[in-house]
Amino acid sequence: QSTAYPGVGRPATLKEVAAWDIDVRPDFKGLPAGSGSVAQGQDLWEAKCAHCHGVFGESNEVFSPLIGGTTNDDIKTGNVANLKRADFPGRTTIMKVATVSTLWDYINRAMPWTAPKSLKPDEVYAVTAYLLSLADVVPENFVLSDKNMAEVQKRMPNRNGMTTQHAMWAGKEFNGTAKPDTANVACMKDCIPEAKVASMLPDYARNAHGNLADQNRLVGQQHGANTAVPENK
Amino acid sequence: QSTAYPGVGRPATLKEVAAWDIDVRPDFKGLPAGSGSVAQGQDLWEAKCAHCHGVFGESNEVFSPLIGGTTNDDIKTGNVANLKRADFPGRTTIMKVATVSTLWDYINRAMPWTAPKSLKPDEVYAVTAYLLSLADVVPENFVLSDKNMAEVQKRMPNRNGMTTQHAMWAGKEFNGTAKPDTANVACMKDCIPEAKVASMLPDYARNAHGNLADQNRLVGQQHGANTAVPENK
Amino acid sequence: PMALGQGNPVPTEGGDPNILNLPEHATGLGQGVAANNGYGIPSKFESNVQRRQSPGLTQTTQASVSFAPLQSLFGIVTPSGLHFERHHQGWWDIDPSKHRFMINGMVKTPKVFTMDEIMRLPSVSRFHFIECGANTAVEWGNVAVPTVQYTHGMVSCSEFTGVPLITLLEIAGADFKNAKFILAEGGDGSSMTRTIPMSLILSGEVLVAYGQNGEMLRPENGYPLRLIVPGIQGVSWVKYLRRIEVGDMPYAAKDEAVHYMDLMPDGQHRQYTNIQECKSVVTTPSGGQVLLDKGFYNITGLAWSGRGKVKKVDVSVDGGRNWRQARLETPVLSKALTRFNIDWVWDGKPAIIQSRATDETGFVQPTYKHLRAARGTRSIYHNNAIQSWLVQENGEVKNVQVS
Amino acid sequence: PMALGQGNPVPTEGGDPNILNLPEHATGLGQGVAANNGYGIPSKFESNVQRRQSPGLTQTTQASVSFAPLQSLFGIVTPSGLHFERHHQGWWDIDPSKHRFMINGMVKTPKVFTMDEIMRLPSVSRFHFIECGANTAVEWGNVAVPTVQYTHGMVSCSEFTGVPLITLLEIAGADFKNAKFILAEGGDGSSMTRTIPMSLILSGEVLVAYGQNGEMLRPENGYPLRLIVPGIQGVSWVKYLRRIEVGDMPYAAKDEAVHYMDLMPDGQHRQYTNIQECKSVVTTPSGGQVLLDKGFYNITGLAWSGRGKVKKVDVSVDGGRNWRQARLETPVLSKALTRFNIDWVWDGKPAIIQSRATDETGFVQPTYKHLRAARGTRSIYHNNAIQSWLVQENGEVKNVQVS
Ligand code: HEC
Ligand code: HEC
Ligand SMILES: [Ca+2]
Ligand SMILES: [Ca+2]
Ligand SMILES: [Ca+2]
Ligand SMILES: [Ca+2]
Ligand SMILES: [Ca+2]
Ligand SMILES: [Ca+2]
Ligand SMILES: [Co+2]
Ligand SMILES: [Co+2]
Repeated sequence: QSTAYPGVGRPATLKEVAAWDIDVRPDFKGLPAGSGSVAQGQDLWEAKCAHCHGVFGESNEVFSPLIGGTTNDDIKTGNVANLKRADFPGRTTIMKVATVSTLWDYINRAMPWTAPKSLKPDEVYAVTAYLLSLADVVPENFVLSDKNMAEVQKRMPNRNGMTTQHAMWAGKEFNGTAKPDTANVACMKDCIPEAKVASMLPDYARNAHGNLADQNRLVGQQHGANTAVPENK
Repeated sequence: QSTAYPGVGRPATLKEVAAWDIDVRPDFKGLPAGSGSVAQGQDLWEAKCAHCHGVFGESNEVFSPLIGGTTNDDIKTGNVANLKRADFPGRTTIMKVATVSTLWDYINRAMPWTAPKSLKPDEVYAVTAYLLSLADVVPENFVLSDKNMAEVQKRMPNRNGMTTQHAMWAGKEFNGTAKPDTANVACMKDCIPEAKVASMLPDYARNAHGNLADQNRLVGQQHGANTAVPENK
Repeated sequence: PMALGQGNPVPTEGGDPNILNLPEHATGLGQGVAANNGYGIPSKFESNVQRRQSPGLTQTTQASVSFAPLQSLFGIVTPSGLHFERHHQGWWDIDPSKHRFMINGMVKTPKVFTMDEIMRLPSVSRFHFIECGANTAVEWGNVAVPTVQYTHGMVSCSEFTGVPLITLLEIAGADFKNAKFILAEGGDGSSMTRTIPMSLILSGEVLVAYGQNGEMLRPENGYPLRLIVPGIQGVSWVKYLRRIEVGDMPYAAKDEAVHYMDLMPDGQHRQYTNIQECKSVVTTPSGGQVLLDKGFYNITGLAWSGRGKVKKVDVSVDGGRNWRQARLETPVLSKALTRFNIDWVWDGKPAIIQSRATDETGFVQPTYKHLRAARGTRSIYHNNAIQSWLVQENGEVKNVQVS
Repeated sequence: PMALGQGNPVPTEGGDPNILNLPEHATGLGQGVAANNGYGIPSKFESNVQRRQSPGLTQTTQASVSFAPLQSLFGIVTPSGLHFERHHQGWWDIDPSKHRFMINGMVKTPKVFTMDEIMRLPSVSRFHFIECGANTAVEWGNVAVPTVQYTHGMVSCSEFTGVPLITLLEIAGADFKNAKFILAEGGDGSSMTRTIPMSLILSGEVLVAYGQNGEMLRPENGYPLRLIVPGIQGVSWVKYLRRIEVGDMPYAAKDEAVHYMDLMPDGQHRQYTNIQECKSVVTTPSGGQVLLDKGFYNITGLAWSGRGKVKKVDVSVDGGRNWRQARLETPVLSKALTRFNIDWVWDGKPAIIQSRATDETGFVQPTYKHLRAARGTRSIYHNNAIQSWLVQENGEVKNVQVS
């Protein structure tokens, strides 16, 4: 413990740490005692959450859907099958999240969006239980608590869906690989045959981002294209 | 002439160069033909200049005085004697300027302050003549013109007052010296006897620059001193 | 039609009226010093240079993004007023005299600091880029947006001033032997949390910063305190930083267990992907601009790498067939934007402009082909592919992808 | 009385209310992106950080100065809104599409350029300081002002982007053999003119710039075009640049033949003094501040040299008797500000803080004794003496000069 900086900082009190140390880890360190039922959760959800997320967590009006896209088979395998399908439209929260602690922690710290940190622990258990029940992770008569979170974790649909075997973590903590997964070379001459345009915006989208003439400086080596009028080809 | 940048820039026309190339050098290159008398200058001065600079160029209400502090002896020697006196209060324009072209050029490009470039060449000759007459550089019946500027230059009170023998010009054009005129050394230990405070602001000036508490950020390793109240010593 | 001719021809009266007729500003008295309460603002003629939302991208403005106008920026410093924004629960202007910073977890003594106290500690000032992990996300599959503001505008670069986090951890007596991760937590509604590897902190690079481009952080960027994690995606640069917890396992916070993970074709997500790999983009000419004329142009752009310094940038004007090495502006700094420039004489024919950066580890920025071969098209994050701009015969520049 | 004790003691309720009672920003929804027309501004809590006039220094606001608040700045970049100002006939916001730039004099073909055209040329981006030749002028004889804002606030540092002037002179076919000087001329009312040595231009360092800190120059700093003359006093950095004339003798313009000359004790003026010699100043702690407590402090400040890079900065806390070498923040760039930091534990006794910079030519910043011995006390310009700040027992810091 460094004493090189006299006069700077003071010990935090227990009360202070308790007020701010709210995180819950995947091993449930930090999870407060408490419980809440699916039914209680449904009431809370309808009062405090549904107008943004939809009654079944299906709405994408203010954010992407929370629930949908998982099956009972996923709950068995721990891998959400739809994540393999390139044609599956959208990815819900429950399709992606591997750790139930994440849901609890996040709802506890950040939801409802306009009144974060207003829920009591029992209420967080309850809405979490309700959300999980919508995805059939827990039955409709379930009471979620600190005691059974570890059991619920074992039913998370995408619990086996994560890998840390990649080169994109700046440290060795996960024993990932060090070698990047792309390996372009800095070729300088005749590197490819003629380049062909494979994708560009259709004409009808010309003005979809507003008039680009107004999104460029008045002077410069190039000016902005006037996209309010059709292109002069 | 570089042709490496096709499409960039075009030749300036004679008219364009004439419109902007207004500078007058110490060798009078750039000086347009024309003339103006001290009397004409006095009228112009009183109409367009005096309310800022004073009737005799003596005012320091909007700027430092233009005229004053030179003698007939200075006109002979070309060195303004008062510049040697540490106790002489203030330095006027005429005490400092060595080159009459400077006055003509500057009045022509920048005065009157609120309507720069509004004077015709003859008018610039006239007010310059008037200013010079105030300092007895020219007599009161003088008519200044492009023909006699070189003669007037020979009477400028501080015409010999300049030196380029220093190390503070970033080039060799003036054959100045390369060696700086101060030569501190980076001594690290016991460099001087005890340091004594030789100058500091008097207590009555404490709040002369406004309350310094309001001139520092609200947080920081130091805050601003509340100079609205006397110091708590 | 073809691009225009001489941009500034001589009018028939024998001269440009902008030269022959002296303007008001050459013949009048201007404004005084310290206008606008002593804090200057840009010219009124610069009002097109704004950070902007991408229409239709998000459903709210508080869980949203604004993109920096890269097409109009110079050098490597991003003006703080144009720095890209990414908020999850809106931004706040927090009273710094009431802001506190806490360290807890695997430390001898949990500690509390005021801003006054943090600003007393040994500070460092360093230039670093910050890039959102989702920058260029919409282009994984196809061209989706018209300009570099929308394709690449979630990157910015500032000079940050603050205290190395390691200094603060030392004061608290962190258990450097057993601790492997820290959790960084924000003080706003979202209380953003992110896991940071202890190895990065030990390098001294991670800062608890209050300064940005010479002044305090802007409210939108985390005033009064923000974690600076050079090379790492922006979501880890926790704003309104209120707490650091020292721990021994990752935290699986919402924005590392639901978002900011990269979906692979096999349905697995790469989790804890935090590095921003080497990337570059030409900013002018770029999509949505019009070249007014044939002739000489200065192709310019930005390059960066989360693994260190940019070593070189090559530019192609034929869609990647042939390349020339661009000039890098100095200073070239580690984990900072690097500005490149290269000459180009446009002959009026269609051209496809690309840039390709190589960093000091030897990593070469991938093509879309490389990237999709490794990761498919659905991973959302970390799209660092080579960008292509098509200069058409009519002078208009289009965002394209090439095969 | 003595300085205060612990800045943040534990209240009797067992915790800081700023921690125990969650603030509005932790429990509500904040503001959306791209507020304020897409151009962000500083926190409302930063309103004390302003550029300011020095009371009584000038008689008008348009022929005047505003000083940068160095006491509140970090790093080396000066926020453009706080950049010092020096105007002679007020500032203007000029329509860039109507601005023209002309080259004439000893050239094959006089030329006219639009802004569009200048921005097509090969550009460079570089960090440089700009210092008014009259910075610290009022302190030549005695202490005259209380804070570093007023003593040293006529220096700022930005990343400038523009075209090397030599490129433009080449386009016009300048007679590099016989030309020795150029005249730079502004387009505003004062049409500021200054003589610049051709040797500097040949070095490639002199720029015709439009960019400053990533965006266009601010109107107060010469929008849309300004001459950048690294190492040379600010008055040569002609704003609203409209014309360059190539010539073979100096022009004795008003601001080099009446002002910006250095009066020596013998009554002679040193004319054409343009270099800003090596200089430094501690910015915190500095005059007008109050140390709240004994204990650890980070002494920080700025150093610069018109002759190149800063090599080292030493700091004394005993008025120049003993010195310790400070840490220089990277990058250390030629003719740019360099930020230095050094640890200090204040024991509560009076202390006199000084900094002393040495540049790469080996030049050591002079004391007032050195400087006055060489130039007396009346030369107004180029005061680069070592600055002293007295930290009193009561924590207040005063501007002092020592013997
Ligand atoms: C006023 C609108 C609103 C209300 C009410 C609201 N939410 Fe949200 N919720 C959001 C938004 C917007 C987000 C995305 C925030 C972000 O971008 O990080 C979100 C995110 C979430 C997420 C994370 C989803 C993901 O994939 O990142 C969960 C879980 C959640 N909300 C649950 C709840 C619960 C439980 C409640 C009620 C107790 C609630 N929300 C009330 C708007 C709302
Ligand atoms: C509205 C006020 C005003 C008027 C009218 C005015 N001046 Fe000035 N003059 C100034 C100011 C202010 C300055 C200093 C400008 C600067 O800081 O560069 C100045 C500077 C000068 C200088 C240079 C002095 C020096 O030492 O730098 C001369 C010469 C001068 N004026 C002459 C004239 C003449 C001749 C006229 C009339 C044709 C005139 N002035 C009208 C305000 C005025
Ligand atoms: Ca915890
Ligand atoms: Ca159900
Ligand atoms: Ca042209
Ligand atoms: Ca001329
Ligand atoms: Ca007389
Ligand atoms: Ca203390
Ligand atoms: Co134009
Ligand atoms: Co305070």
